[in-house]
Amino acid sequence: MPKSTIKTDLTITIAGVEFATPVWTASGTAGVGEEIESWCDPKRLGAMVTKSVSLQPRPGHPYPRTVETTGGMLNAIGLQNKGIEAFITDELPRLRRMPTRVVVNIVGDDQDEYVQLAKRLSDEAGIDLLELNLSCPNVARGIDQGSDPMWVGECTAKVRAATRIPLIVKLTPNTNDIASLARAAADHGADAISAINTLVGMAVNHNTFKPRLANVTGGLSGPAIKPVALAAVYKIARAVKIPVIGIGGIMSGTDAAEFLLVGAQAVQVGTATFRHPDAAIRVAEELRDYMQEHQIARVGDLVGRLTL
Amino acid sequence: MPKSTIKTDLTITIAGVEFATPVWTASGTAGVGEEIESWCDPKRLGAMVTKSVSLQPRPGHPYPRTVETTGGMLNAIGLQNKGIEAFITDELPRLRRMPTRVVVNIVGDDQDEYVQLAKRLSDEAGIDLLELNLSCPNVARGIDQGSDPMWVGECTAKVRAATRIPLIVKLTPNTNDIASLARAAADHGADAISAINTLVGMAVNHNTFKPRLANVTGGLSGPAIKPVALAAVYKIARAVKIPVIGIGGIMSGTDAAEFLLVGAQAVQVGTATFRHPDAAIRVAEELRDYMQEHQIARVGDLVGRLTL
Amino acid sequence: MKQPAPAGKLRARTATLVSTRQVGPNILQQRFAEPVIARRTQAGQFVHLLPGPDLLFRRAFSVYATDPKQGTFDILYQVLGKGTGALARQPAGTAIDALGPLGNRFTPLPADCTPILVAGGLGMAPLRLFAEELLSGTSRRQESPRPIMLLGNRRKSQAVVPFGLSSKTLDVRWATDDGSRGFRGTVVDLLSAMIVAGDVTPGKAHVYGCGPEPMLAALAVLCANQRIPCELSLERSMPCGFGVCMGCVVRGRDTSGYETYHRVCRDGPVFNAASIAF
Amino acid sequence: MKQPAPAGKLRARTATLVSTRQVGPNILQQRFAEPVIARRTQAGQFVHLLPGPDLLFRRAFSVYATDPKQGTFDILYQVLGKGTGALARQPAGTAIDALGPLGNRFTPLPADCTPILVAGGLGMAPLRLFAEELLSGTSRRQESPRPIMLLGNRRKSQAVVPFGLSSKTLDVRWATDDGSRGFRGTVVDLLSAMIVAGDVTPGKAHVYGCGPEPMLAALAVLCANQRIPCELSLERSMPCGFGVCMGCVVRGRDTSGYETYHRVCRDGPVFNAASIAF
Ligand SMILES: Cc1cc2nc3c(=O)[nH]c(=O)nc-3n(C[C@H](O)[C@H](O)[C@H](O)COP(=O)(O)OP(=O)(O)OC[C@H]3O[C@@H](n4cnc5c(N)ncnc54)[C@H](O)[C@@H]3O)c2cc1C
Ligand SMILES: Cc1cc2nc3c(=O)[nH]c(=O)nc-3n(C[C@H](O)[C@H](O)[C@H](O)COP(=O)(O)OP(=O)(O)OC[C@H]3O[C@@H](n4cnc5c(N)ncnc54)[C@H](O)[C@@H]3O)c2cc1C
Ligand SMILES: Cc1cc2nc3c(=O)[nH]c(=O)nc-3n(C[C@H](O)[C@H](O)[C@H](O)COP(=O)(O)O)c2cc1C
Ligand SMILES: Cc1cc2nc3c(=O)[nH]c(=O)nc-3n(C[C@H](O)[C@H](O)[C@H](O)COP(=O)(O)O)c2cc1C
Ligand code: FES
Ligand code: FES
Repeated sequence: MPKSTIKTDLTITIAGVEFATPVWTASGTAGVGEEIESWCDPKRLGAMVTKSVSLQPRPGHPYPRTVETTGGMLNAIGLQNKGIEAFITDELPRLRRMPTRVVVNIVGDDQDEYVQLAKRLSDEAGIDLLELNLSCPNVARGIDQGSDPMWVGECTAKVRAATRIPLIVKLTPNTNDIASLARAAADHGADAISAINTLVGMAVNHNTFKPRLANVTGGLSGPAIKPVALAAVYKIARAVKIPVIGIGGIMSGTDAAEFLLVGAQAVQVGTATFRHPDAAIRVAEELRDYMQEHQIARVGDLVGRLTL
Repeated sequence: MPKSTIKTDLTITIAGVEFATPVWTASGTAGVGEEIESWCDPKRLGAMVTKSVSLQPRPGHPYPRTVETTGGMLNAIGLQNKGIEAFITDELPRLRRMPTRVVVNIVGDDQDEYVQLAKRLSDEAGIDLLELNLSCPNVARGIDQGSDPMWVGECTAKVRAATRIPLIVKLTPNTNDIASLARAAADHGADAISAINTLVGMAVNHNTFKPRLANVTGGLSGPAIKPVALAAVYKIARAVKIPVIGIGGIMSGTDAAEFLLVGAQAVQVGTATFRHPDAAIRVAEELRDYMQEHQIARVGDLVGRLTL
Repeated sequence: MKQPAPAGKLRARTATLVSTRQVGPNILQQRFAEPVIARRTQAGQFVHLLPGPDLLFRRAFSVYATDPKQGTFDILYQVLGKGTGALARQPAGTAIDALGPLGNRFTPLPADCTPILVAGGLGMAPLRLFAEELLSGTSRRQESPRPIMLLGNRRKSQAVVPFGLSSKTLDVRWATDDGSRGFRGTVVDLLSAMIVAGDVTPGKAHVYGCGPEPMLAALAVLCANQRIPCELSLERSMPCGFGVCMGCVVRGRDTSGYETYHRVCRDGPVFNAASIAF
Repeated sequence: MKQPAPAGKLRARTATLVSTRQVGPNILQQRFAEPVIARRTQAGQFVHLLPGPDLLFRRAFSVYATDPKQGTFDILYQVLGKGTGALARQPAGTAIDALGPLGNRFTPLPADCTPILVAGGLGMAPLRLFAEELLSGTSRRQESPRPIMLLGNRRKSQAVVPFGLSSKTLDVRWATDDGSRGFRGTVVDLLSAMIVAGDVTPGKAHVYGCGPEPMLAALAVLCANQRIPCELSLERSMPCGFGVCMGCVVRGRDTSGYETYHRVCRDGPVFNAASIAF
């Protein structure tokens, strides 16, 4: 491979916000910034996406909360978080000072909660984008709402009306038609779509006859789901005009490139961070190497380049 | 492990039909009997499920049709088959002579085609069950129909009226609510449910910028999807009273046991057969060992034994 | 008991496998060369190792011994599943990706207290390092009472002798379920018997425990009843090991007494027994 | 060209790795002990090997050589990805799960015809075994014309000399894209030149080809134009290798001339060139 023959540009712009690289952390896999900051230089992250924040504190599910599966993992964390007020007091000040883009991911039990969360965060400085987690499969009713295009459209519209912060709508793959969900969000004011969240799954201990997760079912993530995620992003990118952020099983720069090729403008790295705390930075560096190898100067030039 | 302290009984009965073991082959992964017969003694198979048969011959999709992914594989075979008449002339006579149960899997473009297929097969002897593939994600519209509970109910009812052969309805996991699909089938006369078929997925060659499947998207199977399959079977078994047949990533006897524990009465082995032609028989033998180890005499005693 | 914020950036390190010694049935002691981990680790902390390229997750191991001069650290484990299986197969010289030292440490205690280290099985690993710290005076003055180490195992055959400790300076006592080595019963039974016998004075003792959870729960109850301060090192399946996944939780109480989930990897692995709800 | 129905049951066999020899840049020849495969394999057939426990699928390899007396068979491959990488790393003595021999064989030809074996790169593997069959008379009478083998490679450095064949009985000619060994151009160009030069008489020749698909397509066109009967051995990604997955297809024509998909693993890998639609 020839050494740096071209100058590569990894910056991208989504909803008018510029990002240093298209590689972000994924919600729930990099905490709220504190822990990850010791392991990777925030300047080299495209964005830091926080763990989902809810209106009220949530204790989360009992242990065990995770299982390693073939090529992936299940999690049933149960959206443990301290609630929006503690988030604003304890976490946001530090996040705001981090030299990277900050995406705050919010989750509610109903549309009204999303609206309240968005309103509350609108009063605060230093939030570059909001990401609406409409897709967490671990909480009762979460699935049904997030896989109904009508509900997704309504929720997006209401949140849109409540805040001026750009909105990403994060979609569930537990549906027969993710493109319709994306269209509903785009038609009601979303600035970008992110996909996918985890697939509903389950594991059983055949010796004890017990589920391996205290919550019985959980969300499947990691390399095992990359094919599902790629198909989802491919379909969404052909269904909407707003940017798509690809998520699911990204472990390397070439994985990220594949998401860009099928139409994503940016990607989020989740499970990989558990293996390597600086995974998102590694992925960005490998993406740069890949661009060098293929003599692609601007990362945007990869987007949607898939040849059928 | 103590040697054969108890006598194990692997027979099960579904829709009045007795099966020597609860481990069957899965549609599309064991051909139409001929090839697999040289590699495994049919007497030791619970049942032989044929590749999907359609009314008209189907050429299938161009090559490449398969990709190995992390923990799994994608396929876009495109339901290649010679059509029902050639099936009846060329394949059925040999299938009929095989000393195992024969499940003929049928696929149609619309409800009427399923009805015609079922009628045509009703004239033939030697078919123990029909399996309705309502779920193949590779053919246009296949997904939408099979993930609509109303359509599934209607189709089941019409086929039910057209034949006396017991019916298995095979469901897609590309839905937000597989339990509703199962309920629709059960309420309209299905004798059993099988699940899951493959998840929609995609793979990209990041060097050539091309999809790795000629058909662009395909179906994900193998160990990677086992958690999704287990969750589906768990939900279905709690939603319906008819037997459930578990499918998805089963590679070993303990995998099979996990499906039985969450409520399946039988299982089908798919992708594993590509690795080991006699995988279904190995799985059955390992299941027997597992029953020995846990001192479980009748395989039916494992069904639904999950402790919450 | 929060770990102090690390000075400077943390990063993954490359630990080179130096040697593998079998020290019990299916039990291995492995030594790795990695100067920073060797120098920085304090008793109770763990390393998070990537046992091979095909595994998704790392596996956590308590640091069992360190040699800051040679720049090596040791771990002690039983070959159980995929992770330990892969580690066990690596030849000397293999470079292993390691995070560490992670987590907090056992807290040094008042000088006039007798430290009682209560280990169940391989829970001995971090306590051995703590014993060494106590004896070398890092955590304790020379004139303090002699530390006691109670080692519990199912059977004598499973009992691993702590590596490189002198029983002159350390009072080591054994317990086995079947009485095949030392006291017949669990280590918690042994401690209880010692209290009854007056060998241990509750007001003048500090207990440190590590081992299977039922044993720790019993130890916590005993210490609470006897009002002996008690620190426990816990184990959880750990996808990340550095606090971001929220997978490794244990139910407990926060400082105001509210029920909450602690992260074992970052809020622990060492906890005040009173803050855990078993 | 269907493989005759196997007498008796088929089953997976355990092939023991005997030796690994590097015979070119990243190119290995591996020998396995497995008497049944060694005895039964005919030129053109392949073995389907499970390179290691972590891979989902087997990998297919043409049988390159057999020694029925010693009970061994050889394969020849380039280390490319996961499967070949895993195989390459196995030490001698490793037991490899093998299916085989699978697929059909090159068809023995009329006695008065000159067999011309046209190999692109490692496509040489099955043709080497065929050459040996031809020379040993299994497929051909002693008085028949001397077989010709054309070996094409990019560069001289990549050219692997076929193992254990004598150039006395076999007319071996080389072609390289850059002319660094033998004819400058592809093997198909070489064959074309030989026809033009009158070295090959179309009516009295039979072509057997194996190599990259563009080369085979060119060979098929040349042979069709010259009316030389031609058999080609194809390669496909093969999930199963024994005909059940329908993954390994090639577009072609059935006996009535209808377009259809052949399965390379079971209807081939050797096909009459006329039955393939490149
Ligand atoms: C802070 C911390 C320190 C640790 N220190 C040590 C140590 O010093 N020595 C040591 O041997 N292990 C230690 N462990 C446990 C270790 O990380 C591995 O989980 C354990 O060795 C099994 O790994 P495996 O990959 O071989 O098993 P897996 O393939 O993950 O599982 C194999 C079998 O082991 C069981 N298992 C999984 N995790 C554990 C566990 N934590 N304890 C018991 N059984 C388990 C599984 O249920 C399964 O049946 C520690 C864990 C933590 C969190
Ligand atoms: C009937 C038959 C006979 C064969 N005989 C031989 C043989 O004698 N010697 C030999 O070296 N190989 C042979 N192959 C190919 C072999 O089976 C493997 O596919 C190939 O060696 C790559 O395997 P891998 O696991 O190392 O690569 P993978 O990890 O599967 O892939 C690594 C890279 O190789 C590419 N690749 C995958 N398959 C092939 C292929 N068939 N040809 C070229 N590139 C590929 C992939 O696109 C990828 O870029 C044969 C295949 C068939 C079907
Ligand atoms: C442990 C864990 C916790 C997660 N928590 C959240 C969350 O709080 N909110 C959310 O939107 N997604 C959450 N996710 C989903 C991820 O953000 C991501 O969409 C998914 O894991 C797929 O990406 P991956 O395969 O790279 O992990 C979580 C995932 C994991 C593994
Ligand atoms: C190559 C291939 C072809 C398949 N063809 C069919 C088919 O024709 N009809 C059908 O109902 N299911 C088909 N399936 C789905 C399987 O029967 C099964 O539901 C799925 O693969 C999940 O099981 P597994 O993980 O054990 O493979 C096919 C699967 C594969 C891998
Ligand atoms: S292991 Fe991830 S938070 Fe502790
Ligand atoms: S590889 Fe499966 S049919 Fe040929």
